[in-house]
Amino acid sequence: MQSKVFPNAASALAGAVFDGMTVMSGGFGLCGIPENLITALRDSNVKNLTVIGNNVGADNHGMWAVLANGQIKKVLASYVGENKILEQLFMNGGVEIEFNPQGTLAERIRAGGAGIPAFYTRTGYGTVIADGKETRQFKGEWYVMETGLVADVSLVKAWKGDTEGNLIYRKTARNFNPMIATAGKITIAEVEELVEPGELPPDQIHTPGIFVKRIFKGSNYVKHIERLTTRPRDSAAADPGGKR
Amino acid sequence: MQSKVFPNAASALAGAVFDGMTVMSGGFGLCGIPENLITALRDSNVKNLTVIGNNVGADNHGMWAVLANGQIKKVLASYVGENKILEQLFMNGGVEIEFNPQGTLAERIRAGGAGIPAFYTRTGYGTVIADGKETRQFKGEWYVMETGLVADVSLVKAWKGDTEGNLIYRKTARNFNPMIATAGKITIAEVEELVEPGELPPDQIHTPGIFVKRIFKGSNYVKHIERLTTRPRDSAAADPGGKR
Amino acid sequence: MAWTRDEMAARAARELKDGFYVNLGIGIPTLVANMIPEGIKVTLQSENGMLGMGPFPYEGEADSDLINAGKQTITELPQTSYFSSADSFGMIRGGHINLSILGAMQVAENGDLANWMVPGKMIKGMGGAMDLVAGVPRVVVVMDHTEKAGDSKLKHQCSLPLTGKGVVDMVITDLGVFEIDRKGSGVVLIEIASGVTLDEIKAKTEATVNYSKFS
Amino acid sequence: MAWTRDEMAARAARELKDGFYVNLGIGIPTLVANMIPEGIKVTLQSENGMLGMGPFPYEGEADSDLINAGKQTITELPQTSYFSSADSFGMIRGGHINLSILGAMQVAENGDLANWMVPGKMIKGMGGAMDLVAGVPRVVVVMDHTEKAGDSKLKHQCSLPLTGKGVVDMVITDLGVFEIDRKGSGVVLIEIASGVTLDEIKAKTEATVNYSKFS
Repeated sequence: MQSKVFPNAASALAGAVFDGMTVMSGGFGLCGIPENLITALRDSNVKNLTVIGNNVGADNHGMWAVLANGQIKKVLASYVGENKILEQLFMNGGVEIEFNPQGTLAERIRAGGAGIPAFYTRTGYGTVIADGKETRQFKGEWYVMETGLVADVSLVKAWKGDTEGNLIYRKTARNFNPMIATAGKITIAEVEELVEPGELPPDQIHTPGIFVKRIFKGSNYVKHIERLTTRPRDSAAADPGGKR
Repeated sequence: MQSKVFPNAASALAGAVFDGMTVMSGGFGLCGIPENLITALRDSNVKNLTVIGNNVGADNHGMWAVLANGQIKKVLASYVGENKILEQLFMNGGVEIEFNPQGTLAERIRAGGAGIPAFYTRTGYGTVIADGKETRQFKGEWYVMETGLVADVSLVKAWKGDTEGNLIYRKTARNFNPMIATAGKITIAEVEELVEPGELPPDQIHTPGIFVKRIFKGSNYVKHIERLTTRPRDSAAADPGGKR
Repeated sequence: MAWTRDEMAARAARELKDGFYVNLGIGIPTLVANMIPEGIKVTLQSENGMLGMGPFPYEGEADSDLINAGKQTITELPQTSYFSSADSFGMIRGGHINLSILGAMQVAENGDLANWMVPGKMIKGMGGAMDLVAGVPRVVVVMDHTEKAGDSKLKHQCSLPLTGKGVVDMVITDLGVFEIDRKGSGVVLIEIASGVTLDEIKAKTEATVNYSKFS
Repeated sequence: MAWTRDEMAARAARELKDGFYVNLGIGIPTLVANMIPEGIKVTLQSENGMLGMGPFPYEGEADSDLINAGKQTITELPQTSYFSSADSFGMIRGGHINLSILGAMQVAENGDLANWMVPGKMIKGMGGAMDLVAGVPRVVVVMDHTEKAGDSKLKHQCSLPLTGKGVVDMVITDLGVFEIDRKGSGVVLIEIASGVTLDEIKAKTEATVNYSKFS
């Protein structure tokens, strides 16, 4: 079989990208983003992109680079704070933003990958998010119809992957990556460790290889932390997880 | 916190079951079925049950016992072969069966657990399954609207579980169990190994503990094999997985 | 002498019950995690895909693959599990989280909530707020009673774009605690902050409130 | 001298392409797994939640937690992964499986397929068949050309209840191979089984078929 393995991000992206395409990219904030692929996407210089993801990077990091390079026409996201260039582009009409509630966005992507053209959710009923959308009652409650999303190319980041495309994510770096992996016509995965088939336990695989067309071992991960919060060793304060 | 752990199936089921209730039960054929809970359900003698699951056991095994005890009024399933009593009861009107395509059934259960009242699928369009259901076009293709399913009680079987209710399934015994765990008002899990929190790696948990209200260590697992197929050591024949 | 932020968080913590799974918003709701009453076990969900959120890491031990929905570095606990955003919001939308505590710009007497955008200002997005208020069966809002300019944030109707319609069950402000009926039967004052008078609350509240418990 | 079951399976195996993910139905389609051409890698999906299905286990090594959709004991391979039924049918419905090979009772010239029930007989259920034919972009049917009584199974219209409407792309029978256009532009005979005559096919086929390749 033709191998799914590529040497790096640029070669993995080659031939898959084009002007006007729709790209999905995994990650929550800067956690679990496909850093190498985003850089290669910027270097590809393809234009007029529609980008789907929870965020669009943050100042100087992640998908921000593609935005700053003037490649993005439209964004579907749930949160775009901490991104001054996007703010400017949005205000002056240079970029269109379609805001999606985070859970609706996640479910729309899952639906797109799972062959579900539309579904109903209570989220957003009675808000501007429902404007222009079909609303409907089930068992006395009102719901909004939302549609599935697919992409020309999906970019995901996993912790470990094998040469068959099987992926395992790590902690909260999983986030949007598993659904996005299912919703791309071509899904490209970058991993921190690329191993041989049989090294990933079959019960622990989060994304089966069928969804991944191309895979490579990423390098030089920055994994920038947006809000470093710590506690001193001698304190019980600043504890968001609470006492238990 | 009040413990989720019960000593056995009978105590775990106590107070959760009642006449006329809807029960979901995990498993595919006899693989991954909650054996101890099914026996306890039979012994509870609650009547007029609506049972949702891919199958309803097979002759002398699994949910067949509850059926044979006259407790089931209605079944939602995708396949009910190898079950003579069900065949008789269906033919003489003693049990109502609503056939669901297997993927539609799985998705309806997932939807029920995930707060999605309805979704569209191409499955069953133009067949008797679509009779009386809303059909609709998206991008030129026809789809059928299907609704989410929930249960009064969900019975699931996992390989390992911890006292917080976190579950890990094994191989194809996973099947319908994860979705069914999300769709019960009260979900009860039986496991082969019950461990302390921290013993199950957090990235490998298939069902987060939030979904499981009661858990116990099952015993005397039969794990009956419906179709034992093997190959002799000196043959390459009888190979459903093919050469590769 | 209205309630401080910590006192508001402590009051919100009294809404926690043993065994609850809870999602806490940013700001004052985050403080609730430090005020969980003795003998009560609460599991915190973070909507970016984690159940069983632990405290901030010790200095030097932060893990960039482990953040909460506020993008702060955190830690895991023995009971922690991770899952995808789709599974996380399935959990939320499906009503499995017992309680959501979050901040607000405005709450209306019919339970409407506004906390995600102000027309004319940069829109950052609603994140997971719309899903949380639509999916979680009990929603408690913790907010200042008034704007800095003195306008009541507990209103007849929200003037800002809504996050959710008929979704709030309780509002805890620096002046007191209000129960709201999502079905629209009204707002009831159930508690007055220490050092605050009923007249002060009446003067600073736009919403029609049932004050009968205190008059 | 029509094709045997093995010959039909071998012909179906020629529809496999390198890198394909394939779902095989029970009966003759199962035999296809033994006839994968040299140099081609095919990964088999089992809709009960497995990708990368291996051969039957050696005697004494069967694992009751590891079965295929036909409930036979099987084994795993190095590339195997397991997932839930919902994820499995998301994979199927989402069009990620390249090819489905399955049996049929009847196929109509517009691509309609019937293979799950006969009115008056006990209904066992459709299992995953309706999802597979609706979701997999290419569906190949392998079936006997006629009923035992001699009636053509390749028909103008299916008389049995449908499994899917306009879903079949190719039919391989013991007499030959037929391409079908799902959009309804007709059936084309593209191959005749060894030892079979065109006249025999014509005599045994109810569907309107384009025989131009052979006349």
